[in-house]
Amino acid sequence: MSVHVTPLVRVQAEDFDVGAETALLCQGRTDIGAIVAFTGLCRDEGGKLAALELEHYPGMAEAEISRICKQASARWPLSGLSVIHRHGKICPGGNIVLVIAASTHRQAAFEAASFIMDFLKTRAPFWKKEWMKDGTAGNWVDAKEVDDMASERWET
Amino acid sequence: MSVHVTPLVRVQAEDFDVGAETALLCQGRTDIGAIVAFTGLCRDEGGKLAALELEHYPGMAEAEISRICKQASARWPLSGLSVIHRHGKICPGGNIVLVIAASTHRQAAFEAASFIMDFLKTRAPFWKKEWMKDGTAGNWVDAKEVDDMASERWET
Amino acid sequence: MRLVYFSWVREKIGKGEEDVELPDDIETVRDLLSWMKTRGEEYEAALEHQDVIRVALDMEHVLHSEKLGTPHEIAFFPPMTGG
Amino acid sequence: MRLVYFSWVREKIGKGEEDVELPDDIETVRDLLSWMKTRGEEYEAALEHQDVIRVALDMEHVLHSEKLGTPHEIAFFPPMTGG
Repeated sequence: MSVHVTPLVRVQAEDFDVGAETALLCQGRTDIGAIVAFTGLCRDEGGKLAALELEHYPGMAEAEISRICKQASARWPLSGLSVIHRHGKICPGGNIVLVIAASTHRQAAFEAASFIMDFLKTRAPFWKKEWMKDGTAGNWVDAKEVDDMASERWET
Repeated sequence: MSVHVTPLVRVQAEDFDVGAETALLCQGRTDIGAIVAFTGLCRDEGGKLAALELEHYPGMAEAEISRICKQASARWPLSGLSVIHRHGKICPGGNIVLVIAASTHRQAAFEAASFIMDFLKTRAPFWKKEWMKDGTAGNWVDAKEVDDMASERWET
Repeated sequence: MRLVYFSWVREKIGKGEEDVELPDDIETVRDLLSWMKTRGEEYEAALEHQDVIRVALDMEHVLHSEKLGTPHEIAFFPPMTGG
Repeated sequence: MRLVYFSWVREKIGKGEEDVELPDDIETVRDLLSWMKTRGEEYEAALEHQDVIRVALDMEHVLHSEKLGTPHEIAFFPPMTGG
């Protein structure tokens, strides 16, 4: 039941379009029954945030995302997989990350997308710095214990 | 933590665009952190299927989807919710259903979209008839026990 | 009373809707289904496996044990296969 | 050996990368971290909470107990906050 997919992995400053990326993944396919597209966006933190600045480790970011995709492909029968992670300054309302998982059945697509997001949070070398509207120098966002717990739940 | 959202519910013959619907849901918002868009597509069943014909109960289809959305909104803190279900003849590779759930946090968006899909399958008055490539008259698709089980898991 | 049918229930009965006068002694949805089956062999065939038939009163799902009440529209259909 | 730094590790050390000759007696990643902290107060400040510092050898995460080996590039950074 293991389907070999070549995940599309991109780390870029440019924005992405969920519609175009979904279309790309499905192009000419008639065997896909379910697509789950997760988009992570920059929140304004109650109006206080001016922008998030995303630093990344070029090369390792792509490599680590590819490793996470490989684990997901081994675990669920996927027909397609795309992950795009942005870096640089992103304003509230802007896109940060896109994960698209396609499968014959919906449960695999939901679980794979959720799994990839959990591991992106805890394994992919990206760091967020907050720039506030009041001009104060940005603080680096702390890693969340809840994210570690989210990735640990897949170990059972 | 209950956020009041007015779900967008549409039952239509026309196709939809996940990018446009996502943009519509986020328009002018800076408080959304996570969007999960589920697309259900028509599979070709190993090349044998010519088309699916979706019959629905006009009026009740919209009402039942709205009831499911209301339950999801009561259960998870959602910032936005869109459900579009198509009817009529749909060819392999074509879109059938779109569920978009937006929230501050990703877990709520994932769970709400998955919950809505499970209940759409077992509660929304739609019926699929298969039209085969060899010209044989379509059979009505049987309801799946696995779908009943999927919706029952939310009762715990 | 307006009755509406969908999917193979509609196909077996041979129509999508009709207006019908119901007998006075029907109390529950189950009574209604039993009476419907006496209306002709197409109804008997459509509603043969009575347990799988879903019924909606004014566009809301109900159990067969439910009181019928006085709905405007009653729908009969097989288990749903949308989504 | 190429060393690269990210996020507040980079800011505290005051540079993003450097080429460094490592002493011969470093066996594990933990040994490396201990030696790094002796290289000046900016390194001491950056790597003070040694347990939270993540290390990657040639772009792969490793535990502090891992043997250092002979990587081309060693990266030091705080816990990741992407996604």
